[in-house]
This record gives sequence, structure tokens and C-alpha cells, in this order.
Amino acid sequence: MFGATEYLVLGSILFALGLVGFLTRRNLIVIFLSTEVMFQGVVINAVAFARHHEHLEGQSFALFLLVIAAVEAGLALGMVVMLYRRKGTLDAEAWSLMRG
Amino acid sequence: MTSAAAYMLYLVFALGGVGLYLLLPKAGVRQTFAGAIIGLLAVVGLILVLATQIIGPGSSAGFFYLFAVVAVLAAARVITHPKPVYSAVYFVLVVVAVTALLVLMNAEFLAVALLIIYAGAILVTYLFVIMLAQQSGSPVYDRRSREPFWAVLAGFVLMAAVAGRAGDLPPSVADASESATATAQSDQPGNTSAIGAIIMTKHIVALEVAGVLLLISMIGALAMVRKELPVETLEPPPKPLGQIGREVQPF
Amino acid sequence: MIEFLTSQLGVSIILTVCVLGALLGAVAYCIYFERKISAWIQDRFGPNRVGPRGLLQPIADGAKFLLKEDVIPGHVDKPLFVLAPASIFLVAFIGFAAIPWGGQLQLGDNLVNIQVANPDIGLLYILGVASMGVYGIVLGGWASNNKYSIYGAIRATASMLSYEIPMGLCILVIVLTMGTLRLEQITVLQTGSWLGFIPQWNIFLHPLAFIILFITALAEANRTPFDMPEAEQELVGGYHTEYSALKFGMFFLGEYAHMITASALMAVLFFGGWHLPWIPWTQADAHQWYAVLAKILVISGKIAGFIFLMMWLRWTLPRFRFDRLLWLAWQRLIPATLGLFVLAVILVYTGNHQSPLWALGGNAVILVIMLASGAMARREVTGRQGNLPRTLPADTRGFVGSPSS
Amino acid sequence: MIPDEDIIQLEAPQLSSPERLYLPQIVDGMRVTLAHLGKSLFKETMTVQYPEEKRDLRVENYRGVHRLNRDEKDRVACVACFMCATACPVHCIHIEGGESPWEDREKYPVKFDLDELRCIYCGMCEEACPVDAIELTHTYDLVGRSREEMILGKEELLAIYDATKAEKPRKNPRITGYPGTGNPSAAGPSLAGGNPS
Repeated sequence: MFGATEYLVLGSILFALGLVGFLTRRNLIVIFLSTEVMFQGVVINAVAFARHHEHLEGQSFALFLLVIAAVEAGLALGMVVMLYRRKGTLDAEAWSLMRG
Repeated sequence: MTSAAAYMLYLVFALGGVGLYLLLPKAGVRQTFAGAIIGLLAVVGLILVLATQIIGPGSSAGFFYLFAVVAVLAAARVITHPKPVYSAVYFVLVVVAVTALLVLMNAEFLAVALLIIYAGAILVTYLFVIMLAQQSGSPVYDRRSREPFWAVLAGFVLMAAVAGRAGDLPPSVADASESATATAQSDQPGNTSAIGAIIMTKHIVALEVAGVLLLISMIGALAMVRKELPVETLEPPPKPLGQIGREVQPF
Repeated sequence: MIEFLTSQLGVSIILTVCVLGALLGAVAYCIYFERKISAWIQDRFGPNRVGPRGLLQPIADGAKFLLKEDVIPGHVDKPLFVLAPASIFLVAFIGFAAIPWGGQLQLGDNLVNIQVANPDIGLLYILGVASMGVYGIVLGGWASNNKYSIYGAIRATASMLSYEIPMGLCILVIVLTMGTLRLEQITVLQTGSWLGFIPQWNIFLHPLAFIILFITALAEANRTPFDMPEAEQELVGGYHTEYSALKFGMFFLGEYAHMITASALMAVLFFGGWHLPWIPWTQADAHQWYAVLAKILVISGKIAGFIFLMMWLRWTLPRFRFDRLLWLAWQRLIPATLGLFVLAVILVYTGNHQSPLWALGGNAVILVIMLASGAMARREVTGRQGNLPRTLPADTRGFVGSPSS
Repeated sequence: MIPDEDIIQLEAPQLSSPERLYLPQIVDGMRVTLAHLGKSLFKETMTVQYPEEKRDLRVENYRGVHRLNRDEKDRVACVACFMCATACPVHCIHIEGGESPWEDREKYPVKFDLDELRCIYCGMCEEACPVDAIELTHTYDLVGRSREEMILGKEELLAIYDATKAEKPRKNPRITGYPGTGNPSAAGPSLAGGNPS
């Protein structure tokens, strides 16, 4: 039986890649895309555990993850549009000017 | 997972980290070729480690390797490509690969939901915003990374920490009462109705909360991007009736 | 060998080849009939030079597409420029895998589905594939690096995202009524009849949902009156302005394949798929080759009817203005489909979801509410008209700017 | 200056309630187009199948490709007076005159080039010609593969006369040659060959 381990390894790789992107990239859109990559890793993880434990809790958890991803995308893109309108740039550093 | 397998996995991750560091957009010399070579070496090493140490030799899992490699390479390109549009397109590839992996794990409903929600809605919205915020040329913040070394180190240490423990699975908690398993049952109605049943009974509160969350985020996004200026002030105020034709000069 | 050919897998493989070939031919002849129907509506002849009655015209067109120079302009983003038509072509042709073409066929001892695949999530599969169709347009428009193309792409994204919502809700109404996502099962459930002569099709349960699904299908396939992304009068060609030769041909074929998918989906969901009313197949007859052939002809006829309706509409109606397009989706169709969805939920809950009287009554109530709200809605003032006084001067003469005395 | 009382405020007509619902109007439009479709399918359409069948000219004075007329002795009728070139509003006629080999006139065109692509087919040359040598025929399907090909020389223009004189005979010449040398029928014998063009 093809176990859950390799799916977990794959999920952790995707999560870490998304983390690296989130930390390094400066374009706001790419930053949010990186968080979506992290979500993909988590979805794989949840479904792998669902299959390992042979019940559907993990899959329904992954469905709620999709909801969170949609919420995050909506708000994130709203922020991108607002930043672009105010500053004319997509650089995340532009937000640092808002510090008190 | 044996400890030997875990150490080999760490080695592969270190290799991948070096490759990713070289691939990330930086000032100065371009090292993308070397980065790509090292990264591909790391992927090949990952396949070897997974195939020989974890799954065991002789196990045929071609589809898993195919889609896993596609997912990892595409995810690496998402975070390293200097053009946001390409990042989004590579992310579509990640989603498609993950969809295929979910189908391999007998989660068809979740796979199609992922495809419809991510690829059909979220990613299209990303592309839409990328097109709206179109910049000419390649701006400097796409060509420079922020602290690439420390970020790669942190990310790959995390990766090693999580993946190194991936073999130590707890025993399966499957019990007879939840017979709606995720395993394939070709004659049964599949896992769609089972997942629907579990969401609408056991997780009904979570479902309601998710709906409220979506509503709140929709209102929040609308409030955030609403134009501050009232529309009326964008145009000059209308002239009084007697003045409308006054600007026309005689020939 | 014979065992393999008569098994489900063998039939699926044969069917894939046949369906793909038939579809490519059907798409080519769709273009021919589009031109013919437009000509007839405009009192012309249409293509009549190549072959008898112009029937070889698609072959000549295809040869022309293949032989023309494939221009890739210098200012485009090359990888995405090449990827876009390929993706739209691919996506347009893999959706057919879940369409049931002709029920079940008796092959030796096996009973095989005349369907490439009968997954548990057939309907969702088609929806998912259809939702990928926007990428070809968006990427093509973006990669062309052209003002018109990117306007077309932006319009396409906004309209497709908006119209996917009422489309999904309409399909959910049928899913609730039928209680399954398998297209074959949905077809089988519609094979009965009411009062002995009215076929038990979903159109007689939820006609409003069908009309809205038809409208959204037009919008999803970028057909007139919703062809804003192409809009040749204002955007030259929209997203395919920069394309030529085979790449343009792929966009073109993809659009028609999209039409055929949408028509097949509507035929299955609302018109009983391959079900031919008033001919009772006995149990022995129903799986013989002649019955299957008749079923394939029936569903093809239904698809052809929808395609004719789409073409007829295209050559009748002018294009929507873009803000009206989104207004229609968000302020009219989505509330109406939400109402239909609630109606379907209530009908299922009360156990009346197969009763045409209850369903039609609910549809009528929603239609009346829609019409009343539409008729009572205040006229939107657009543009500079809002600045003008609402009443005319007393001595209104016939012309604006008539010569002064 | 437009006086105020001449400025009329017009308001777009409001849609009536059924019109605002789109659907009745759509059904009405579809009825119209279906009627046209049925008419085209089952009745004759008015389309003329052009290369095979040609419609009769609807006007007698249709102005097509030019021709250079010949006189009774098959000589080019033109006397190289440059009237047409002068009258031409777009300067599409280029004439080089030379001494005539015949006795009844002094000049004849050594070269007569006419750019059919530049010509606007206004007929001024025809009006200006004192000897009715240049005329516009009814031929409208003049095609060519290059710009040079569309510049017709004297030979081509005379050939067009030979081809079209049956369907459009030359008008009665008002004058040929000089008034003092008599009318063309009484003109003296031409040189050998008669047609040096």
C-alpha cells in the first residue's frame, strides 16, 4: 500500500517553498501567490491524513481550507488594488511607510 | 522512516535549498542556470530517496512521482520567476498537479472543488489584478529578493523538521462506526455524498461559520476598494440652463 | 483482443477516438453553418463556391489555416503567446469525456456505457474543465502586449467570473432535483413520462433555470450578444487580434467546441439527453445497436437544435454594453437563480421535487417577482443625461440647434 | 453665438415596462430574422452570381475604362492636342505628340499613356476632346497584377476600342483634321499602311 509518508513529505516541501516565497519576494501579488502555495501543501497534508486514518474529517477540513483560501484571496487582492491605487506600485515595502 | 532515510532527505533538502537560493532573483550576476541544475539534482535525489528508502523498491507509483515532480518544480518557479504573470501560470500548474494527486488519494470531490475554486476563480482573479496593475518593464522589486539567504535557510530547516518526522505516523484511528471511508468503492456513490453527509451533519456549525466568514470578507473587500471620491465631483458641475451654449464660438 | 474491445475500457478508447474525430468535423461544419445561417438571415447565399452548395468550404478553410504564415509579432511574450491557443483548444475538447452519448450497449455478455468516462463527479468535472477555459483568453490577451487584446482579456475575465455564478446555481437546481452528479444517471432519471405523453424532462420542471442556463452558456462561450471580449467593432478582435494562421484557428475551433459542450450539457440536464419520447423500447431492445444508434442521433439532434438557436440569436441581437452585461448577471440573474435554488431546496425538503405542478408554480412565482421588480425598477441615468433638466421647454421645436430667426 | 431659445433640451425616450424586460423585444427580433431565414431558404434571393451572370447596366452613360477611337481609315483619331491632359483633374494622361504622317492633320500621338489607377473616371477628357478620340467605355472589370500593368499605352487603348466598338459605337466625329482640309470622308489618301501607330 502506497502510504501517507511521501504525500506528507510533498506537502511539507510545498509549504516550505511557499514560506520561502513569502519571505523573499517583494511583489505583493507574488507574496499572496506564495501563501496559496502553502495552502496547497496543507491541503495535501490534510487529505493524506484523511486517507491514513480512513475517514473523511481530513477532507472536510481541506474543504474549509479552500474557504479560507478564497477569503484570503479576496481580501489580499483588495489590498493589492488599494496599494496600487495609492502608491502606484506593487512593492510590499511601500506599506512600511504607513508605520506611525 | 529509518534514520538513514531521514538524513538522506536532509541532504536532498540542503541541495534544494542551495538551488533555490541561486534561483531567487538577486542583484548582480545571474546564477539561474546553476540554480536550475542543482535544483533538478535535488528533485532527482528526492525521487530516489522516496523510491528506495520510504516506499520501498519495486513499488510502482509512477503517477505520484510525475505529479509530485510537476508540483514541486512549478512551486519553485512560482516563487522564483521575476514576472508575476508567470508565477500565476505556474501556480495553475501546481493546482492541476495537486488535483491529480488528490484524485490518486481517492478524493475526487475535493480535487474537482480545488480545480473549480482555485484554478477557476481565485487564480483568474489574481490574473485580473495583475493585468489591472500592469507595469511597463520589470520593476526593481521583482528583480531583487528580500534576504534570500536567511529565508531559504529558515524555509528548508522547517521543511527538514517537518518532513523528517513524516514517517512517524500515528496508528490509524479508523473505527467501524465511520464506515464512509475514503477508499475507492466503484459501485458505491463515491465519496461525494459521504463528504456532503459529514459536512452537513457533524461540521454544520463550521459550515455556517465559513459562510459568515465569506460574507464578511466580501463586505470587507468591497469596503476596502470602494472609491473614496464621490462620483459627482469628478465632472464639472452642470451649468445653469442659460449658460449651456455660451462656449460655442461663432465661425 | 475481442474481450478487450468489448470491455468498458476498450469501448472508451474507441469512443474517445470517434468522438474527437466527429467533434473536429462537427466544429468545422459549425463554422460552415454559422456562415450559411447568417447569410440566410441576411438574404444572401453564403459560401457556395467550394464543392456542391459550398459543403467543402470547411476543408478549404482548414487548408488555408494550415498553410498561412504563422506570425509571432516581435513585441509579444512568446511562451504565453503560444500557450494560450493550445490551452483553449485542449480545454474545449476534454470536456466531452463525461457526456453520455447513447445509454448502454450490449456487447456479448458485457453492458458497456457509450460514454468515455462515467465518473461519480461527472457534472463537476465538466464545470471544472469549463472554468479553465478563461485562461486561454486571459493569457492570449495579456501575452499579445496590445491595448485591444488586454481590454478583451479584462472583459472576458470579468464576464466569465460573473456568469459562472448563475450557471453553477442553475446546475445546482438540477442536481438537487435529480440527486446525483452522474450525467448518465441524470439522463436515465428523465426517461419517464407524465400523463403518458409528456416526457419527464427537467425543462418541464424548471423552465426558468433552463433559460438562465442558456443565457449564461452564451456568455461563457463568448457568443453574441455577450461577445464583448472580441467585439470586432471596438476592439478589432479582442484577445485574438495578434493571432494568425493555425493559432487563430485554434481559438476559433475552441469557441465552437465550447458551444457544442454547452449544448450537450443543456441537452442532458434539461432535455433528457438521448431520451426519445413516445417510443417504448422493450427491455430487450434498449441495449441493442439500433437503439444506441437512435439515441446517439437523438442527442446529436438536440445539440444541433441548441447550436442553431445560438446562431439564430447571434444574427438577431446586437451586443450588450459591458456595464449592462455585468448588471444583468449580478442584479438580475444571480437573484433569480438564488430564488430558484431556494425553491429547489424547499421542493426537495417537502418531497415534491418531481412534481411539475409544484415546480412550475414556484417558477411562475419567481418569474412574476423578477418581472415586477424589473418593471418597477427606476431607469438608470447614465452619462451626462443626469445633468440635464428633466422637463422640456414649452415651445419645443423639432430639431436641436434649429437656425435662429 | 447660439441664442438660448434655440437650445432645446432633449431627453432620451424612456423605455416602456415591457421593453425594459428585454424578452418580448428579443422574441420579436427573432421572429423577424426567422422570417428572413425562411424566405432565403424557400424563395429566390436577389443575389447576382457575379462572374457567371452580369447585371445589365442601369445607366447608359456609365463611365468605365477608356479607349482611343480609330477613324474610318483605322488610324488613331487623336490629334495630340493635349486638351484631355489639360482637362484631367488628376493628371493621369501623358501624351507625347509628334508630326503626323498624314496630310489631313498636323500632329498625332507618338505616345499616349493613361494611368487607370490614378483616374477617377470623371469623363472630363471625353468632354474636352475636340475630335471625340478618347471615350469611356462600359467596361468595369479592369484588373491587373502590378501598378505598371495598369498604365495603358496607346496600343492597349486602341485594342479596347476594337473590343468594345460593337457594343458602344463611336459617336459621330465632330471634326477630324483641320477645317480647311475637308471632312474625313473627303480627306486625301493616307500613307501606305494607313496606320502607323
